[in-house]
Order: sequence, then C-alpha cells, then structure tokens
Amino acid sequence: MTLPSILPDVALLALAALLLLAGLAGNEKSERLAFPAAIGGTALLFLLSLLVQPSPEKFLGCWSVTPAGLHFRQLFLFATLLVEAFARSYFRRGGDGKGPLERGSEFLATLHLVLLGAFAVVSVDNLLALFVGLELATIPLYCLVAWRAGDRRGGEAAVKYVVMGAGASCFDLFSFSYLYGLAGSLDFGAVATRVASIQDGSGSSGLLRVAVAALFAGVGFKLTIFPFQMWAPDVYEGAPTPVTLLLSVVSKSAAVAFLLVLMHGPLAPALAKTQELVLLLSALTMTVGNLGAIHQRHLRRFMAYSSVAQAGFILAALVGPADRATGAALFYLFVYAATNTLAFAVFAVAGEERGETFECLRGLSRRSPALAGILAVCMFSLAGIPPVAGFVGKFFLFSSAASAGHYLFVVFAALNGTLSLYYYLHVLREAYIVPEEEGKENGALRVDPLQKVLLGCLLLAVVLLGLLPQLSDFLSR
Amino acid sequence: MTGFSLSAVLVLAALLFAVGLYGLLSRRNLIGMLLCVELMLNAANVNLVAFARFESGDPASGALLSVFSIAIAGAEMAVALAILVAMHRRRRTLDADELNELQG
Amino acid sequence: MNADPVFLAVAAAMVAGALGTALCKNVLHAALSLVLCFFATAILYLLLHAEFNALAQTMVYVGGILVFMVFAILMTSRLGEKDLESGAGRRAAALLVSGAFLFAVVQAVSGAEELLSLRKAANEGFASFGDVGRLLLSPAEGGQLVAFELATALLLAALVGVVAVARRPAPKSDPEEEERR
Amino acid sequence: MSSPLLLSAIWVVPLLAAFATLFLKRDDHLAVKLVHAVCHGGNLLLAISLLVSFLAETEGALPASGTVTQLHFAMDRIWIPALNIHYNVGVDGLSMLMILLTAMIIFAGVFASWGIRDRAREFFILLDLLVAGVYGTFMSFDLFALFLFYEVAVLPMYLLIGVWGTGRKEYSAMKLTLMLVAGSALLMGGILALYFGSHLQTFDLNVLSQYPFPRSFQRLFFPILFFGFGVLSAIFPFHTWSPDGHASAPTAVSMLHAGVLMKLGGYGILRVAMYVLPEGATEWFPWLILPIAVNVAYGPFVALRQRDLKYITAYSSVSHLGLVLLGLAVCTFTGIKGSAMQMISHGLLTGLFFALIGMIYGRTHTRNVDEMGGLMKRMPFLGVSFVLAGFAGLGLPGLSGFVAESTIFLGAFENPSAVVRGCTVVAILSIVTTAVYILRAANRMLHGPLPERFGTLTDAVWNERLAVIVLLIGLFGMGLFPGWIADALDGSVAPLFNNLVRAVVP
Amino acid sequence: MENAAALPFALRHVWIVLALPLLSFVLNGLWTCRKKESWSGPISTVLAGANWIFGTLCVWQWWKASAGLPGRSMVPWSFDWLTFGQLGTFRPLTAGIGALLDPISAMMVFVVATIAFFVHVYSIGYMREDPARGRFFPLLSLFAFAMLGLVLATNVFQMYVFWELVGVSSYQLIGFWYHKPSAVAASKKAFIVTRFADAFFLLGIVVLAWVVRSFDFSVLNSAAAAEALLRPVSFGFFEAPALPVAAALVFAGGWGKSAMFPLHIWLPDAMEGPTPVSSIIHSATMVVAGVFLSARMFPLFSAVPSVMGLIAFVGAFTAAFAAVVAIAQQDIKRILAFSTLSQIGYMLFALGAAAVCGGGVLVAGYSASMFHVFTHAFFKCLLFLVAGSVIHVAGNNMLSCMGGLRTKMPLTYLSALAATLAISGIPPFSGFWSKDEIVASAFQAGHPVLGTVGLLVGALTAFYMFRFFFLIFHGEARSDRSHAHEDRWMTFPIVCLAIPSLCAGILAKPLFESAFRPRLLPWVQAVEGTHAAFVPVAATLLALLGAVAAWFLYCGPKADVARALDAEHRPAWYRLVYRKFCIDEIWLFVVRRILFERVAAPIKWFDRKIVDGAMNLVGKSVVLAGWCVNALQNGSLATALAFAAGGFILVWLLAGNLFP
Repeated sequence: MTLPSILPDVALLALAALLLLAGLAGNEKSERLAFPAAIGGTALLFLLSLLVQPSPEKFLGCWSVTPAGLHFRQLFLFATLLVEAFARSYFRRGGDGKGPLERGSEFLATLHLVLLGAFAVVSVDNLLALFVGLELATIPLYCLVAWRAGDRRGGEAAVKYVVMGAGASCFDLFSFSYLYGLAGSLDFGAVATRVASIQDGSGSSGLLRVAVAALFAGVGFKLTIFPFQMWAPDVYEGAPTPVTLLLSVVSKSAAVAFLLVLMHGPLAPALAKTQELVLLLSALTMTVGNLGAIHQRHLRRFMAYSSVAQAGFILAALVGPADRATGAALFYLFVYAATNTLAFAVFAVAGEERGETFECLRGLSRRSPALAGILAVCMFSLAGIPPVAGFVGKFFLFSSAASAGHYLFVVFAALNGTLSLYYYLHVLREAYIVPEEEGKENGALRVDPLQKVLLGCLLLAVVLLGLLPQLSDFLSR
Repeated sequence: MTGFSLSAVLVLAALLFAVGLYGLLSRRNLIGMLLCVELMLNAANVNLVAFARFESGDPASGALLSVFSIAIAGAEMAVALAILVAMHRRRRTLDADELNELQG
Repeated sequence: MNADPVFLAVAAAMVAGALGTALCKNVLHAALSLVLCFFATAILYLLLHAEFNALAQTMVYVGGILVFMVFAILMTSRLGEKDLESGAGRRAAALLVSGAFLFAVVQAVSGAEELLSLRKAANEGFASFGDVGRLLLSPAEGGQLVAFELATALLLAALVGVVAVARRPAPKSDPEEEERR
Repeated sequence: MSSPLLLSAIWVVPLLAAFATLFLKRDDHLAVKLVHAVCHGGNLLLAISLLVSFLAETEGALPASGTVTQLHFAMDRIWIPALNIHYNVGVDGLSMLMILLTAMIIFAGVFASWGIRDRAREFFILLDLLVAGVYGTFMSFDLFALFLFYEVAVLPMYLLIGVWGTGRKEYSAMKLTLMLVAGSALLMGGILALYFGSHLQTFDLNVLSQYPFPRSFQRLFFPILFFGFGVLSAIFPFHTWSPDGHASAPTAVSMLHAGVLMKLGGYGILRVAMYVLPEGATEWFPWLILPIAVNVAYGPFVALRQRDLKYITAYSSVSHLGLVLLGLAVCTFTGIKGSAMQMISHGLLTGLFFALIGMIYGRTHTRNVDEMGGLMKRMPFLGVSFVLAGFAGLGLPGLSGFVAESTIFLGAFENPSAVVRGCTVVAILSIVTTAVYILRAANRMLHGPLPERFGTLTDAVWNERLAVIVLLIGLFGMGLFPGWIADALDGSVAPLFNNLVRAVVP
Repeated sequence: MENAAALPFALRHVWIVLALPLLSFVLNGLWTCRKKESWSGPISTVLAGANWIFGTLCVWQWWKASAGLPGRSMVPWSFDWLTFGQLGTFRPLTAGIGALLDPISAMMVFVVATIAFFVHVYSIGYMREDPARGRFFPLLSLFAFAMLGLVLATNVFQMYVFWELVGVSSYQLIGFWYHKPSAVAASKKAFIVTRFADAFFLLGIVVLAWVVRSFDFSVLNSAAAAEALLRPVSFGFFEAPALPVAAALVFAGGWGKSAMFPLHIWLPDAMEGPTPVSSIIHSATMVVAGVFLSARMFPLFSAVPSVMGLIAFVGAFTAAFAAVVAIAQQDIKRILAFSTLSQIGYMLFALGAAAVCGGGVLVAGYSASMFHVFTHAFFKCLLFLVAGSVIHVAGNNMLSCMGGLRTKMPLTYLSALAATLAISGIPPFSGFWSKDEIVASAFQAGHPVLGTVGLLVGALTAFYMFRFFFLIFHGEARSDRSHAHEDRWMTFPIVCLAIPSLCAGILAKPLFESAFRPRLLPWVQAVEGTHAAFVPVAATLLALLGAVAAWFLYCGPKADVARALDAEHRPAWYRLVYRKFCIDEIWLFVVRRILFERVAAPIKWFDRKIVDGAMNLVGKSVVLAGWCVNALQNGSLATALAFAAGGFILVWLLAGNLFP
C-alpha cells in the first residue's frame, strides 16, 4: 500500500502539537517524557520519509512533495534528530560550564515548528507561502537562540540575531514585492515566464536586478554568505550549544533549500546569471570563513567560522546545473550534519567542566584515545580529506561546479580546502601534540549512554559514507 | 481617479525604505532600530499594494501578501521585544554599542 | 506626473513620520511619529482602493504592534535617562548606504515604466473583502489556505517562544548568584 | 593463485591490522608490534607471490605496440554510480614493482620502529593508513580511486610527524602536510577537468588516455597536473618541505615517506599527466626540464653543507627524485624506463638510509655528523650497511643505484634537443658531488678516532638486522640481476611511450 | 661467440677465473671475517693459487686455440645482463657481461693472477699480527675479481662496471686502517678523484652508445662506428663532431684511474694503505687500467691524431714530472709511488707516440707499451714487497731509519738489487728491453723530442732507484736491528718475483713483437719502421751514469748520507720538489675554498632563506589576513548591520554586469 506522500508533513504537525500539550501539562513527569517522545517521533518520521514516494499532485492548492523536496525533508528530519539527541544532555546535565537548560518540551515544540517551516519552503509553489514558510523557519529560531536570554552573553547573542534577522526579512519582503510587481502574480510559473521575457531583452531588468540583490541579502543572512555573516561568530558563541548546532545544520539546510528553490524555480531562466553571482559570493565566503577561523581559541566561535567556510563550499555546488547541484548539496549537507554534530558532541564531552575552548581538548589523546580518534575523524571529514565522508562530499561539490566548466574555480576552492585543513589540524594539535599541563593529567570524562550511542552512530555514518558512498546515489535518482 | 502614477508610489516606498535603513544603521537604541525595521516593512507593503492596484493580473494576492506581512511583522516584533526585555533585565541597557562582549 | 494634491499631502505626511522615527533622539517621540506615518499609509491604501489593507494596517500595526512597542519603551527606559547619541562617522556611513540604496531603486523604478504599461489597471474594488477572503481560504488551485495555516503555526510558535523567553526566571536562581558563576 | 581479490587484499590487510589494533590494550606494546609484524610480513609474502605469478604471466611477452596499458589481476566494480566511478584495480609492471617496494619498506619500517612506546597503537594505525593509501594508489586505474588513495597517504603525516617526531616537529609537520595537500588541490581541479573536459563521463585512465583532448586544453592542464604531483616528488621550487619533514619525522615514517610516498609524485606524473595529456607533456617538458636539472645538480651542493644526517639524506632524495623527473622529462623510452627503475632503487636506498640513521640516532642520540666518529668499530653491521647504502646512493655498479642511473643517462642522451643535452651532461657530472657528500658523511661518522662517550655502544639487535637485511637484499637483487626488472618495466612503459609518440607525430 | 663445444675445457669455463676470487670474497666476507679470523688468510691464498693455475691454463689453451683467428681475439663466454631501449626509433641497446680473450687481455689475466697469488702469500706474513686481517683478505679478493672482470670485459659498459668496482675496492683497501684519519682522508681523496674522472668516462660511454648504438669493443673499434662518430653531436653547451670528444672523454676515465698529471695527487697518499695493497693495486694492476683502456680502444683512438697527441704529451710530462719529484722523497713508499707514475707515463707515452707524424700508426709503439706493462708489473710489485719487508723491520717508512740492512736481509737485498737493475733499464734485465723498445719506437715514429725526454727520464729513474737501494741496504744502520729477520712468508714471494724481473724481458720479447699487433681502422695504415740502433746504447750509458752518480752521492766513500736525508736545510728548489710542487695544496684550495665556501654555501643559504623563506612568507601572510578578519569582527551590532547593507549594495553592483 503506497503511503500518501503528505504523511510525513501531517505527522510532523501532529508531533509538534503533542509536544506543546506536554509542555502545557508542566509537571515533572511530562518534562522527563518530552525528549524520548521527540527523539522517537522524529526517528519515526525520518523512517516514514524514507518509505514515502514523491508524487506530482498538489495538496491544498500549492503544497507538493517533489523528489528533491522529499530528499530535503529526509535531510531536515535527520538533522533535527541529531540536534535533539545532542540537546538532551544539555537539558539533563547542562554543559559548557553552565547549568542545565529548562523547559525542554517547549524547546522541542518550537524546534518542530521550525522544521515545519523548512518543510514548507521546499513544498510550495507561490511567493506568499514561501515567505510565510521562510519566516516560520526563522522567527521561532530567534526564540531558541534566546532560550537563555537571562545569561549575559545569551542575551547579547539573541539581540544581535533578532535585529539582523529582522533586517534580512525586510530585504526579503522587498525583493518579493518587486518579484510580484514584475510578474503580476505570486505564482512561481508566472514569475518565471516574466523573468524569461526580461532575459531575452524585452524589458529593462532594473527591477529584477534589485529583486535578486535584495533576495541574496535576505538569504545571505540565513546562509552566512560573506557580507552578511558578521553575526555568526557572536551568535554561535552566545547561544546555548544545541541551538548553535541547530543554526549551523538545520537553519543552513533550510537556507540552501530556499536558495535552490528560488534559483531553479522562479529565477530559473536567469540561472546562468545567478550562478555567476553565486560563484563570486562562494569564493568570498569560503575565503573569509577560512581566514577567520585561523586564530580562534573558543570552540563554538571556531565552529562558526568553519560553518561560514562550509557554506562557501556548498555555494560552490550551486554553481552547477540543477540536478547535479541539488544532489551534491544534499549529500554534502547530510555529511555536514553528521560531522558537525559529531564535532559538537566531542566538544560537549571534553568541554563539560572546563568550558568549550581549545584548552579543554589538551591531552585528549592520552585521557581518552577513543574520543581523540573520533575528533580526528571529524576534523578530517570537515577538511575534506579521504577516507572519511567529507572528501567524497567535497568531491561531489566540486564536480558539480566543474560540470559548469569552472575548473580554475575548483582549484581555488580546493586551495581554500587546504587553508581550512590548516586550522582543523590546529584542533588535532591540541588533542595530540600539545603536552597536558601537570596536575590535570587524568580528568575523567563523563559520557552518558545516549551520548555514547550518538557518538558511535555518527562515527559509523561519517566513516561509512566516506568508504561506500553508494548511499549518495539514492540522492541523485 | 488615478491622480498619481505607479512610479510615484514606488519612489515614495523606496524613500521610506531608505529612511528606515538609515535609521536602522544609525540609531543606538535597540527599540529605535526595531521601529525603523517596522518602517522598512511598511514600505515593502506600500510597494505590494501599489503593484496590486496598478498592474497586477491577480491583484488580490498582492494585497493578501501585504496583509500577511503585517501579521508576520507583528509576530516578529513580539519576539524581538520579548528578547529585548529579557536582555534588559540582565544587562540594564538598550544601547547597541554596549553589547560587544562577544567579539574576536 | 500630474501632482494630485491629496496624494502629495499623504506622501508628505508619510515621509515626515518616517524621518521622525529615524532621527528623533528620544525613542518615544520616534514611536509617535511612526504612528503618524502608519496612519498616512492607511490613507494611501484607501487612495489605492485597498480598503482591506487600510483596515488591517490601522488595526494590527497601529493598534497592536505600536502599542506594545510603546509599552516596551516605557518598561525598559528609566525616566530622565539621557538619550543615546550615535557617532558622526556611523551616521555618515548609514547615509551613504541608504543613499546608494535609494539611487539603485529609483534608477530601477524609473526604467520600469514601459514594462508596467503592458497590463490594464485593476478595477476599483480589487481588494474587496470578498475577493481576499475567497483567495485566503479556498483549498482549490489558486487559494492560499496553506499560507494561512502556516501563519497560524508561526503565530503559535512566536507565542510559545515569547512566553518561554520573557518569563521572569524562577526565584531559586536569581541573577546575582548567576553573576558569580 | 593470482586472482584479482588477492590484489585488493594487499591494501585491505593493513586496514585489518589497524582495525585489530583498536582492540588491544594501551600498554602492551609488544602485541601491537607483533600484530603488525605478522600482517606486513604476510603482505610482503603476498606481494612476492603476486610478483612471481605476474612474471610467469608476462614471460617472454614482446612489449605491446598498442597505446593501452595491459592490466593483470584486473577487477572493475561500479563504486559511485552518480559520477560513474569504478573500483578499477589492476597491475602492470611498474605498479607491481612499486607494490613490492612498498611491502619491503613497510616490513622493514615496522621492525625499525620497534622502540616506539608512547601511544604505540595510534602510531601503527596511522602507519597502516599511510601504507594502505600507498598500495591503493599504485594499483588503482580509476582516476578518482587513485586520487582518493593518494590523499589518504598524505592524511596521517601530520599526526605521525607532529606526535612522534623530533626537533621542530610541529612546524615541519604542518609545512609538509599543507604543501602536499595544496599540491593535491591542484590535482582536484585537474582530475575534474579531465572528467568533464572529455565529455566521456568516466574516470578510467585507459579510456581517458585515448581521448584526443584539444591542444589548448592540454597546454593549460598539463602543468596543473604536473605540479600537483610534482610537489610530492620535491620539484625544485616546492621541495622545501622535504628536508624539514624528513628531519623531524620518526624513522618508519621518513622511511616510508622518502622511500615510497615521494615516488607517488613521479608515478602520478607518469600514470596520469603524461599518459592522458601527451601533447601537453611534449609541449611543456622542454621548459620543465630546467627546474628538474636544478633539482639534480642543486641537491648535492646543499647536502654538502649539512651537518644533520637526515638533512643530508633528505637533500639526496631531492637530487635522486630530480633524476626520476629527468627520466620522465626527456620523453624517450629508455628515459622513462630509467626513471621507473630509479623510483624503485631510490625507494630501497632511502628506506635503508633512514632506517640506519634512526638506529644510529637511537644509540648516539645525535644526528650531527661532526660529533660522531669511528662508529664502525662499535657497530660494524650498521657501519657496513651504511657504507653499502652510501655506495648504492652514489651509483656503484652491483647495487641498484647504478642500473637506474645509467638507464636514465642513456635515455636522456637520446633526446636530441640542446637544452636536454645540457641538463643530461650536468646530471651525469653531478654524480661526483653526490659521491663527495655521501663519502664525507660516511667517513665523518664511521671512520676516524672513536669518541670515548660512544665507547659502550652496541651493534644492531635482531629486529634491526632483519629490517636492514630485507632492504639490502632488494638493493643487491636489483643491482646484480636487473634483467627481469627491465623486462617487467618494458611492458608498462611501452604503451605510455607509444601514446607519447602518437601525440607528437599524430 | 665460437661454438662452445669445440673449445677446450678451460676456455669453455673461463668464468671460473672470475668466480674463484668472488667465491673467496663472499666466503671470507660473510663467514671467516667474523668467526675464524685466522682462517681467512689461508683460504683466500689457496683460492688465489687455484685461480693463478686456472688462469695460466686458460691463457695457454687460448694461445693454442686462437692461432688462426684474426688478431687472436675470441669471446668464449658472455651473457646479456641489461637491455636499454626495447622500443622506439633506436635499435635496442644491450649491455652484456662476458670474457674477451685477446693478446692484451690474456697477458693481463696472467699478470693479475700471478701477482694476486704472490701478494696473498706475502700478506699472510705481513698481516699476521694485524687484528683486522679477517677484513683484509676478502677485500683483496674482491679487488682481484674486479680487476679480472675489467680486463676480460667484452664491452665498454662491462668495463665501466668493473672499473667502478676496482675504484671501490681500492677505496676500502687504502682506508683499511680506518682509525687513522690520514688513511681515511687518503681513501676519500682517491675515490673522489677517480670518481671525477669516471664521470667523464660515463659521459663518453653515453655518447658512444648514442651514436654507435652498441657497447661492444669489436663494434666500437669498427670502421662503421668511426664514420658514424664523425657526425656532429650537440652537447648542450656546444656542438662538435662526436669522435674526438668521445675519445677524449673515454681517455679522461683512464687519465684519473692511472693517476696522470694533474689527477695524480691521490696515488702518493694512497700509500697510507697496507703495503701488500700498494704492491698489487698501485703498482701492477689498477693504475695500469688506464693504459689497458687506451690499448683496448687503440683502433678508435688511433683514428684521432689530436687524442693520440694528448696521450703522448700527458704520458711524457707525467713521466718527467714524477721522476723529478721521486728524487727528493724521503718516504720509500712515496718514492716507489712516483716511480710507478713515471713508468705508467712511459707506457701511455709509448701508445701516444705510436702515431707517426705524417699519419699512420707505428705498430711497434703499441707492442712496446704492452711489453713494458708486462715487465713493469713484476719488478714494481717486487720493489713494493721489498719495501714492505724493510718497513716491517725498520718500523716506519722514512729513509732516515733505514740503512745497513744488507747483512740482516740477504735474500731481500739480492731481490731488491735485481729489481733495481731491472727498473733502471740495465741490460740484460727486463726493464732494459721494454723501456728501450718504447724509446726506440718514439724515435722511429718521428718524435725525436719525446725520445730524448724518454732517455733522460731513464737516467733519472736509474738515479733515484739506486738512491733508494743504497740508502736502504748500504751504509751503517740508523735504527736498532736487534730483532731484524726475514720472515719466511714474505721472503718467498720476493724471491719468486725476482726471477721474472730478471728474465721476463729476454724471453717475452719475440712473443710481444709477433703477437701484439693492433687491428687498425682501414684508412689508418700500419707503419713498420726500422730499429734505431743508437737508442739501446744511449739508454744503457745514461742508466749506468745515473747509477754511478747515485753510488757516488749515497754509497761511495765521500757520501754525505746525513745531508742526503735532511730535506729541510736545502735550497728552495729542492724543498719545492720535496713538497711535490704543491699540487696537492692547489687542489685542496680549489675544492675547499671555491667549491665548498664559494659555491655550496651560497646555494645552501639560497635554499634555506629564499626558497624556504618564500614558503614561510606565504604562510605568514595568510595568518596575518586571518588576524585582520578577526579584527574586523569587533562584535558591535552596528558594524554587522553596516556590512549587511553594504553587502546588498555590493551584490547589486555585482549583479550589474549580469542583468544589464
């Protein structure tokens, strides 16, 4: 019996509602039940999305489950599953030298609503629903970033994120207003025909130019593209660690989805032009991200710059033709989600008492060789060195860019990869080479069972995706 | 009576957006910045309505988008102000320049 | 363009309100001038025959959002507190950027005249309540029911988030103690 | 007993050894070393048996006149359908010999690093990864698989040198890793250019080599591929990582790195750059021969002034690698065959040198040649082996160095152009400076009066003797009976040469 | 290669000549030198003896079998060792290992085998007390193996292979007592100087291989090869016809190995090694390799008058130079070293002078040179053995500690007298016949100047040899003689070698004149020429004059022996001659100051500072850029917003050229 393709979306809404009710109940028992329910639910949803087949029919007028859309759903669910599994220890035991976070179930409910927004972005076919979907994927994030606004740095990070986000949504709306003005209607198809007629010279493209520029300003904020990424380091450092992971994984994937939908949807006729723009922005973003990360000593700030650089690399894929770009970006985002969560998990375990800075990693290879090994696999995957998954992911990205003929850009991007290897190796330097100060030799590391499971599964995922990437071919089907 | 043309309204909206942008960049009081954001959103709405009125094949959806944007702006401002209040309770200030503990 | 006196008056009011918001040092004055600007916008919508928008504008924006903006201002700023003055350099940079933006958009809009004449102007009652309502709620092909549902989810999420964020922390961990950590 | 699975087993066995080491306890070093001794010993035997059956298969076969390399023990499975990437594994003469060379050096390396105590498990796991990468590169004929194994071989270098190295280990480790990965960044661009430039949507080397790439395409991408691989084989401007890297690396790592990894560069140029872009090669090589000649003549002079033994050996590797590149750059059949032989001979030679230096450093705790003297009296075995390695280095007949060098010189002289002739004459005369610095080092260290603080030094113990003997057998084997190596290489160099000739005069 | 079946046993298995010394090297090298030190001497001597017998048998059977063959040359055994260039536009080039027996190689096999055996016997006595004798004998047999291989080489590649092996074994043997820094330095100098010459030799081989596409001597010396070599070939820096350049390069190899001027500096220092080493390597075999190479390539060289002139001049000059220097030396082994230099100068001068002024080649010159090689080997080896015994007794090499050994060592005294008479060229001893042949052939070939130089050098030779003889054996003892005695093992070879020194000349003369005829290129005609009668008479007179002068100065009643031995208070010219015209110091200056300081140091500085510096600069600039990005991140919201808005403008500008 073929499951209706809309099933995962509806189930997600139900799960969000269920979590809200648990939050409202407010007693201790429901609080403890929230996380297992959320993790179980999301896992179920992920399995469901794997079983469901995409179908061309439109539900409720504009909601459709396209093949790429389905893969993005699987990506969002996979990423959210990882974030929830990671966040549980922060709500149970706390981390990064601060106390445990409160109101777990509300956190999860908001998280799932963000997920719904992301689902919307990949499923709709008109500007209005797209705008609301995008805002639904962003505004609850302001709340999540501000989950510990009472803390000195948490508050500051939340404020910065909100103000920047508001500015970005202004530009988004402005761009949509001009797109609507051009096309006369909100439907992607109408916009596309209008853009096509402008492309072959039957009208001045001034409006289109401003619309595209404003669009990139909007998505630039969310995807941390070069001129718009100044907020990232501060917010990644200030926000609670699970939210930082959420930002770097789910929010980035949503932004990539949004950009892909727009570039291959309404702006498809101007694809050659937008690709060139993406090329320039990608080169700038990866360079600034890499350069910024060199001197970092705080782990989360380090991961911020690393995620800016990775955004630059993902943009490199978007330069390629539609199917190849989507496939490459999807595979890389899967690998990036797994690797980033693995990195944050290791930092969480290592930095529980000493705070998440480079010092907490010192002498890790002696204290717990397994964790140091996982950190090494993680760093090499981020740097894109074989045999771990990052390499194959990066290779897909570059192959998508190369298929558009930008060979020298691929060499530039690969050299940027070398630059990124420089600071990723600095992390390993702390773990393996820098001698431990005396007296702190045997800081035992507490790793609770769920974290062990998480670390194990992610390590397997990162290594296996590297060695037998046939898994990637299901993306490009 | 179409006493004025579309481009006049568009220019007016752009002017509003520009003033809002200037305010956002130059003000130091956070709530002032939010006010300017409101202004920019309003300018975008004027744009939408103008396009709907003058030359849209499907005018109702343009107006609908502007109505939705008003609702979303409301939600956004609510969240923003909540965060400001929470931060103010802790940092005792609304000055954007004082918020520079996170840097480097 | 034939200068229509009513339009010019409304436009002047809007620009005055906007400038007031951006430039007044005292945030309260800024909020009030924003109110003026929004009223002028509502009138403009009427001029453009978008009654529904005008209604939404006045009720939601002015009635809702601006009211709790003022509450927020009163809650957070202590009376007699000196107003914040931003540096000259920053203002100059802001002016430069916003000027560039204006130039870009004006240049784009001026070029767009002939593009727009391709289609007929809408009839008077285009954004009547009936049309907007039908568009909003019809699950059929053209309808925007999905957007409506998403908007409800968005408002719900915002509601939950705001409460979670702005609730006064539980008495056991007061801020001073957190200070020491 | 020559099924393709055995060939793939060669790079899987080290990974199995690494996997097995994961489950060993931290402090029983002996178990770790035994596991690895057994695994790499087995691998060596496997390599030898493959070589024997390879020679049996190619007995008396006249070198192919075609332009496609014949693969033995070939296996071709689809790996990543999205980009039509195959696990296309096979061996021809050169690959088989390089695999044997690697097996010998890692076997000797394991025994040379018998003294590693600190985090021995991690050391050996990384070493296995390094070797698996090298094996994979030599046997894979799919460009993507070759590139993947090529980078895997570079991956563990940072940790191996950084953690277990000596001297300015962090600086050298970072410098080495970054320069090599920057080189492979060039390769990434080159490989994708080949894949998409050829519109064949395949990474198979044999298919790509038959595709007539346009001349302008070849003119642009040959230098990219050449310098991408050249960085690893210390081409002149990018050779500075080699002295620092080898001086700081632990014994086994510098043995493997100088012995085998630097050959990956030459092998890559031969297998990819020249094979797929022949016109680019014939067009660029007359210009690239100048830095190569500088490489050959420049190394000995700098080695002359060095005090540290490892720096001397590192610069000698730079010079010998220059010879390898010279052999390739002259584009004649004998030249290319000579460079292939030089890869093998230099591999054995440098492997033995670094093993001995490691052992001597283990005893005297100094690598400065001036502080040592008269060691021959205290450790005759190591002394004699060092002298033998030295003589192999300066090209004494009867040892592998001479056979390779003479083939290269004869091949290089066949190229009629004046610039190449000049470089060949310089290269031939540079054997004198090579002799000078090798003898200077050997005499300062081994002969002359024995300082009293070295009075109580002991000679090599059983594991060190085993390591040295294996490599000496290699040196003498190739030196005394070069016939079978020359025939094996004919089979692999012939298609490449025909391809080059076809390109020059289509 | 003739059909193997027809050949007699020894010729069919001529490889045994090589196998025996190799077996001795391997056996002693791996086994006895560690376990049973004392056994290594006897084992290697027995094997050397067997090799001597088998060698002579081979030569004898070759002599009978090759009667009818052209030039008496045959290749009874050879196999393909290494092939170069299977494909491509050039014919495949293969280097083989084999045995070429013809008059000169047979003669050399006999000489090397004989001397090797006697030196082995002598070494048993000489090295009895030396603890490292286990290492000495394998190296000696390695040298014998290498020298025999060189002599039997069928092609120039095989000759180069064994040429290097000879160089290495001489390096090991000179530096045998490696705890002595002077021995180590001497061995290093020997190897590097010969290696310097070998580089040119290799270049010559490569040029020959490129033009002629073969290594075999028969092909190289053929007319076809000579014409092919006439074509101009580019050497990168200059363009020249291949023949003269290749011939000069090949001769350069011999130049270094035979220690001709100015590459002679390593031979006097090579005396640091044990005396048996000097007796076999630096007297009879290795240093003759250069002459043997020139003889082997004689047909090719004879086609190039300029190279023949070069050989003649180098030979003559070295002969004169060495003779002059030998006069003032105090160390008896240095005297013999310079005398060897002088005699080899004679041999080369004979080969060079064979080129008649008006074109054509005097066959007699070639046979005279080979004859001298044959005779010189025996008496020079004998002299070194005598020196060895004398040093054993006197304790060190200096003449000042010798004197009056006539009574203590009668047999050695008589053998020394025989050798000295032979080398001085006093008839009827062997030296006279061969040296006289050389001088006569010089005059016949129309080189009067060279002839007279030959005669004068003959006189000088007689003078310094008799000075050597009188100062050692006559006069009163200058050091205690309490334990002086003649060791049985050492005296036996000395006596045995005395016999050939006396009679080798007369017996072998007809043989050399008939058998040693070089096969010349077709357009070079062989000139017979008449025997200049006055030459033997003049030579003998001059030799006697030299001897009498030496007697008068060093042994006669009014001899002032003390002043003879004192080299310090002498006129400037004498001290200059004593210090060997300071050629060593010049070479040392060139190598150390110029090569090391002026060339190697700047290159090292360039490598470490410029090339390395550039890489570090790139690294530092990237890190600096990273610092700037961080500085930009000052955490203020205003800058973030300004960048965002600025970013919009930037993107709008970028989109400018995209959306016109």
